Amino acid sequence: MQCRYAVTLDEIVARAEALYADTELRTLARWKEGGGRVVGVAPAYVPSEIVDAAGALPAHLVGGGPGLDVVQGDAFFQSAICHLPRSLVDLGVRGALDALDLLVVPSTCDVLRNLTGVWRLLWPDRPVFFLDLPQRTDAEGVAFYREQLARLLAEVARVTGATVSTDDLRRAIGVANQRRMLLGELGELRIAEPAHVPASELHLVVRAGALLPPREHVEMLESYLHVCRTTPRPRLDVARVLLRGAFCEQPPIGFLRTLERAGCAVVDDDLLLGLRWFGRPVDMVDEPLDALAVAYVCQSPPASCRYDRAGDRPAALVDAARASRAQGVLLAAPSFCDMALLDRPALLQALESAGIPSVQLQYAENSADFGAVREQAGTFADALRLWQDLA
Amino acid sequence: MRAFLGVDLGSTTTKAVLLDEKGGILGRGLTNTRANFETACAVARAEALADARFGLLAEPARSGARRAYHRAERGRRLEHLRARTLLLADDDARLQVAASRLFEALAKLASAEDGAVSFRDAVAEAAATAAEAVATAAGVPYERLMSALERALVADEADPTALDPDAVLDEIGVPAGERVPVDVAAQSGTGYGRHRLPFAPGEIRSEILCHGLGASHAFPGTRTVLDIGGQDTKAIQLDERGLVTSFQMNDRCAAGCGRYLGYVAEELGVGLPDLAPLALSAHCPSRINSTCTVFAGAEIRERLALGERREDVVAGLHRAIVLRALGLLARAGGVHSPLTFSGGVARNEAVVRSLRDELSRHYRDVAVNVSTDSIFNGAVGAALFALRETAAC
Amino acid sequence: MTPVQKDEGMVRQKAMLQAHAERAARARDEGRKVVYTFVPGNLVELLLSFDVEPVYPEITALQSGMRRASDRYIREAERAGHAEDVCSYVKCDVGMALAGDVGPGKTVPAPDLLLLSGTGCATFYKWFESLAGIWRAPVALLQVPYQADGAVTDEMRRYVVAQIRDDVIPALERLTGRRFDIDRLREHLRLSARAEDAYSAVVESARRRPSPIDAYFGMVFYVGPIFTALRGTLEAVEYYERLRAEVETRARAGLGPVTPDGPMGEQRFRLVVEGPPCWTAFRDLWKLFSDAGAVVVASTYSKVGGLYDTGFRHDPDRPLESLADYCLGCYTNLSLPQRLALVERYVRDYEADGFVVHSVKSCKAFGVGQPLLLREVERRAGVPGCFLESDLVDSRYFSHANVRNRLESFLQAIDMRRKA
Amino acid sequence: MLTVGIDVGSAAVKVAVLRHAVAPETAALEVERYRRRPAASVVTHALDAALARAGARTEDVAYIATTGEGDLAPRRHGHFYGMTSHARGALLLEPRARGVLDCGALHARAIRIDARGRVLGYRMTSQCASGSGQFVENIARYLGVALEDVGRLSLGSDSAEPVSSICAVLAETDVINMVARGVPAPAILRGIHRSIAGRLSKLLRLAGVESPIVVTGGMAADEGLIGALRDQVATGKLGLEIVAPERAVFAGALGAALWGAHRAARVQGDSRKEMLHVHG
Ligand SMILES: Nc1ncnc2c1ncn2[C@@H]1O[C@H](COP(=O)(O)OP(=O)(O)O)[C@@H](O)[C@H]1O
Ligand SMILES: Nc1ncnc2c1ncn2[C@@H]1O[C@H](COP(=O)(O)OP(=O)(O)O)[C@@H](O)[C@H]1O
Ligand code: SF4
Ligand code: SF4
Ligand code: SF4
Repeated sequence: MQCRYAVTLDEIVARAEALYADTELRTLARWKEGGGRVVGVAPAYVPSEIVDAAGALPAHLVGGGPGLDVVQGDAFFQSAICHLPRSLVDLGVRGALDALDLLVVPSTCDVLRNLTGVWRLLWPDRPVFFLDLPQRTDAEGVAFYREQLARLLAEVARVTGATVSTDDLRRAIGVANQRRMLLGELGELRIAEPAHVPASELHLVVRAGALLPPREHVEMLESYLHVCRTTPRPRLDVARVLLRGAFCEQPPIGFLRTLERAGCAVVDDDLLLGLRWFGRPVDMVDEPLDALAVAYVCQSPPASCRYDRAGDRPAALVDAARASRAQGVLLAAPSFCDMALLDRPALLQALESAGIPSVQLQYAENSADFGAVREQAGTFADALRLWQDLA
Repeated sequence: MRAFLGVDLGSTTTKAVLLDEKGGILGRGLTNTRANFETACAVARAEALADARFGLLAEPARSGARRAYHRAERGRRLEHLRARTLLLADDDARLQVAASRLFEALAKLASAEDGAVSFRDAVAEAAATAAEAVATAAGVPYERLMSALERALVADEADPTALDPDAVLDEIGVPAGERVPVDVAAQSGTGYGRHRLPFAPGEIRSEILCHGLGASHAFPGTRTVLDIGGQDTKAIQLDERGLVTSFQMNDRCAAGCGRYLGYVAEELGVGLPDLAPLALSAHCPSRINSTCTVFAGAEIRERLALGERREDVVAGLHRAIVLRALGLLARAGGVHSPLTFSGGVARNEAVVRSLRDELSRHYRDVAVNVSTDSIFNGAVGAALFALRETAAC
Repeated sequence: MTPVQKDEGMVRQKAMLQAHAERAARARDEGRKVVYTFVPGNLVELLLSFDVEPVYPEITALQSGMRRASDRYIREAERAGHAEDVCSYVKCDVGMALAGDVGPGKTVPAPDLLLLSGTGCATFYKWFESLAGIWRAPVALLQVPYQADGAVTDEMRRYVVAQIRDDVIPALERLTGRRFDIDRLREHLRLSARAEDAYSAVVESARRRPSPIDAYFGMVFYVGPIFTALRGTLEAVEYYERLRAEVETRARAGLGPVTPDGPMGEQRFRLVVEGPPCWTAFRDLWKLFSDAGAVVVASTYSKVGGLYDTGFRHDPDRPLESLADYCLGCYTNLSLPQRLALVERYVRDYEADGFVVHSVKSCKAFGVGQPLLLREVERRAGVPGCFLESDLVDSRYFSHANVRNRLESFLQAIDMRRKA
Repeated sequence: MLTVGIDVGSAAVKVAVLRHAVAPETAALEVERYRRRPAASVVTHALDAALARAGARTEDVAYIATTGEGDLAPRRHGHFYGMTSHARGALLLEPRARGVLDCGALHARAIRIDARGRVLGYRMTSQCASGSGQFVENIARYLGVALEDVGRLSLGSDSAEPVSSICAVLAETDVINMVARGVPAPAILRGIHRSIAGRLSKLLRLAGVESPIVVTGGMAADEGLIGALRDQVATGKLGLEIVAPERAVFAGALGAALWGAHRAARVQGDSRKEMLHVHG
């Protein structure tokens, strides 16, 4: 497979780190100056294929990261909530989001729901679309969501001035499926050989997709997969862990590097879940919006921001841990994130009865002091590795 | 001369101010609130009265009297402190030797002109450098000498006796005819401990209003007030008439307030006023965002151990204080020019500089007003209330 | 602490809710079913038509708060793995179940059905996931779409009506073994409308000077029946019609509300309040307001269970549609611009001197964006604002000195503006 | 075989030298507070002093293990994390231990362990300093009481002055006002111990720690705190047994030395790993 894109590992990682460091989102301004259209997408899941089909750049707003000194953003929110809305509004106040022709906010939680109101009060002239994702898993849920996808498509067409055909939608779904397939393969390689796909490096390359056109990100992932398969890396004496709870506000890269330095190799995670969301490709045969609607209602992962009527989210976590041969589970969630944190008792109970050790961490996207994380992750890795010898 | 008294009983320091009928400051008094509230109020009030009496004299008597009063007061308190420390150390001869040698080193304090820092902080700072050597020379554990001094300081702070200004004026020979009596026509109290002041309920005013009034008096046209005190921070918005429209307070967690700077100074073994020059000499401040006051010492030790330069760490700590204050200002509705920066921490030049830098980055051209009387801002506001009340009725 | 003083309306309301609670506790022994549901999106008329006993986990949690039992239950939930940062209502309710204080022989019965009406709060879904895990009871799901664009569309109403018809009603039929009787539902809706008329008159009485009621602390007692299990009953109609008369006589006599510490004196400040109260320090908080002569003339929390003062009434001629409109119209389901317009109207219509946001740490549904709401009201309605912070039922986050300090400064600032 | 454990704390460094014959016995224990000197030099000084007291040279030591801020040690073979070391050290000091309460200068950690010292679960204080040793140190210094006397004075007091605020700094202001009101120092200390013990017992319950519980870290030497903790958890249905062993402050260093021995024994087979010189 000939890679047309940057071939060496260092070039890929350097490109990804440059995009990670672009806290003021200059990439979006440059894309706009080049005549392109931009639609901002808030976490966790939005069918960004619709934006890609209209030829616009789906910019995944995953928050400010450690480089952003948020001051104005704190003015609109009380202190006891996660950091993501503060950095998004701070970016807005600084003009870093002027490039957006539209902002799409999914019904992930009450914080993002109210963010649409804050956005409207601060910037009445900038369109924002609230996507009320269905909590039902039946025909009525599909129908309600299908009507919203049609309205979203119309709104995206309006702000971009593009006419979107069924073929455009299918092509976009095809590219998204490719990305899902590549991320799946990288996931399997990491399970087989954790040293070949370090989680912090993989996170950087996946996060680059937040600001890249999907096609370009797919090429980057192809090259990265190829390089990971062919670059020998020393095997480390590490504990294999599964990370769960970081589907929305992302931990800073320093958090993930601290886990690795403390001896934890992350073999499976839900970081940037929204960029892939479905485990299997979205159907390409029937009408695209129908396909997206059915896929969401029937194939969505057991994420914390979706109502789990059947109550099988805990069992799914145990299965995922076993499938990735993880020795332990790291429940890491943003501080004050009701969605992720309220699942903890049920998840802990399931892990305990399955005999899988677990540890609970909290983070904020701008935290820079990882002393406590190092101690907890280090003790967890010690507990797994030292007792491996004695078992 | 009719004067109006304002007392701001802060959590860290108690400030007293006497204003004349036109609102000009006649006299100032500053002491640590560590003494109990009634004593703190009495000592600050006495100091302000003496300062006002001397202020009304013509030069050279005015500065001569102030210097003499200050030296006499310091000498008196040092002597009492020395006696108390020796009394507390009477069970151990070597500790007695160490204590008396320590007070020889502290003697220079009597003539020092550091009016900005209270007596307790001046003694603590001088002892921090001298005590180690004196203790080891006398073969006594450093901690035991310091604890004897601390216990003596606690007793000293509870002693309300103040020097009689007339005794000082007699001593430097100012004829009775030239002395102008000062009588307090009305008084008003505010601050953290205002409900425990020996004042009538009608004479008690909220901190927010006093700081608002004091700021717009010192700098007419002030629209935003930032007050960083010993353990709380206030952000106040004023309208064009100087009336309070909204405010935000951060009084649940003392992180990033004056006491934090106190811990930093203690950890580095320097005095509070020395922090600013150290921070200003840095060229790349470290990135610090946990400003828990109690952890300040540990944070510094960790950063220094990692090889960061002292001035960069201290500069980083100052910037962390400003970022925390900016967050509060943003929650209070942002910053509207001109901003008046008040409270004890406003005396720290490095915090003022860092505040100006950060404001220019986040808000366009904001004028920042800081006065040497910034720590008295609350007390001035309270005195203005007393002045307006008497003028009104 | 002197014994709590109450006016007649509060005393009668307590007796009504007490009787209902006892009936619910006896339900299992008497062969009746218990259904858990939420105050926002409360389909009580439908439940009455099936003769089931509604129980509200939010009410259970706030009552534990007022009885100072919530801290123990919260620690019990935290022992099971709940984080300190999450909503204290959920921890209090779940903790109570874990502590074994819910179910047979206890004052709060276990549920036979969980009617999850997801109205205006995503945490509700998490709450019911926990309860489903504890009780293994069947769930009826009603997802109420959010009025992000500030309006109810046909698409939204159709979705809610379809779920009532195809999920909630069949679940109630399976639960009770009875057929859905639309005429009984219409009868209850008719009674609801009458109670809502009388209730709205009581709400409007706060326009008077002095206000005969406190629209926040006092209103918490008056909304008991209409927010919970009694709306749609004749008992509720009689309650509110008598309450209207009592309030009318008090207004004519120029009397203010009765606070736990006695009738209120001079009303020096008329305030509008946004946000839920702090239940663990409810009496202290009210005393801080009333001692300073501050009466609340309008509040948004008293609209959580339904917005009647904008003219909405349950309509027997459009049973399912009007139930859907009721859910879609609850306060926390409104967009922030709608909430701002409502508060602005309250400040104007009730001639308020100031606006207080009581921001509770737990609640993201209310809380996110409140500081912006405060400043917009200050700017548009031209009254000073005050931002108080505490929590619903976790007493660790209520600091009396802190709240008093801020409230005192705020009220003195209003005084200063009046004199200028 | 000789192994060394270096516990680089935030207030003091603790060093333990163990001689492993039939059972591990302690050859030397050294503790030194930094008190404003650069930590790295104090660590080196303490290590040399411990080796001298054990009559050994660096080359004789099979494994030097660090814990805490291990990077500051001049040389080491490996590192073990805080809770792993304190758990193993606690088991050495009290073989029946099922729980460990590590109370250091800046943190408090309630750790659940199994019979062999494996960490099963834990709960830590958040970054807030209100229950830490540093807090007690500040209060003691302000009251003019030496740290060693804090425990005795507190136990001796028949009354305890309640401390209201959660924040350590605001609590200090409370203490200042107590002194101003003439409340005796022992009553203040007992009040502080009671408030810290309250927080520690909540931590123990949250972590589901079982009895007996070994208190490790410097605070174990504070019999006032231990007394207050026993009042809270030893009585009633909870009935947890609190053990405060003599050498509790060395638990981290002892644990690291023991784990060092375990690693050294495992490494004995292949060639000995060369000494990791941490820094210059
Ligand atoms: N000369 C100085 N340089 C730097 N900081 C100072 C100076 N003087 C006082 N401070 C700081 O000001 C704080 C006290 O300010 P103040 O406004 O009196 O507090 P409060 O009003 O809460 O008592 C002290 O904690 C100290 O850190
Ligand atoms: N004799 C003592 N009495 C009371 N407290 C003590 C005593 N010795 C040490 N401490 C407390 O123990 C703390 C230091 O414990 P340590 O385990 O060394 O912490 P770390 O490992 O984090 O440096 C100090 O903050 C002090 O409060
Ligand atoms: S991090 Fe959690 S609370 Fe914050 S926006 Fe995302 S889902 Fe909502
Ligand atoms: S977040 Fe607010 S509305 Fe939702 S359950 Fe908690 S208190 Fe109730
Ligand atoms: S973080 Fe530090 S300053 Fe803030 S409340 Fe806690 S102890 Fe106090």
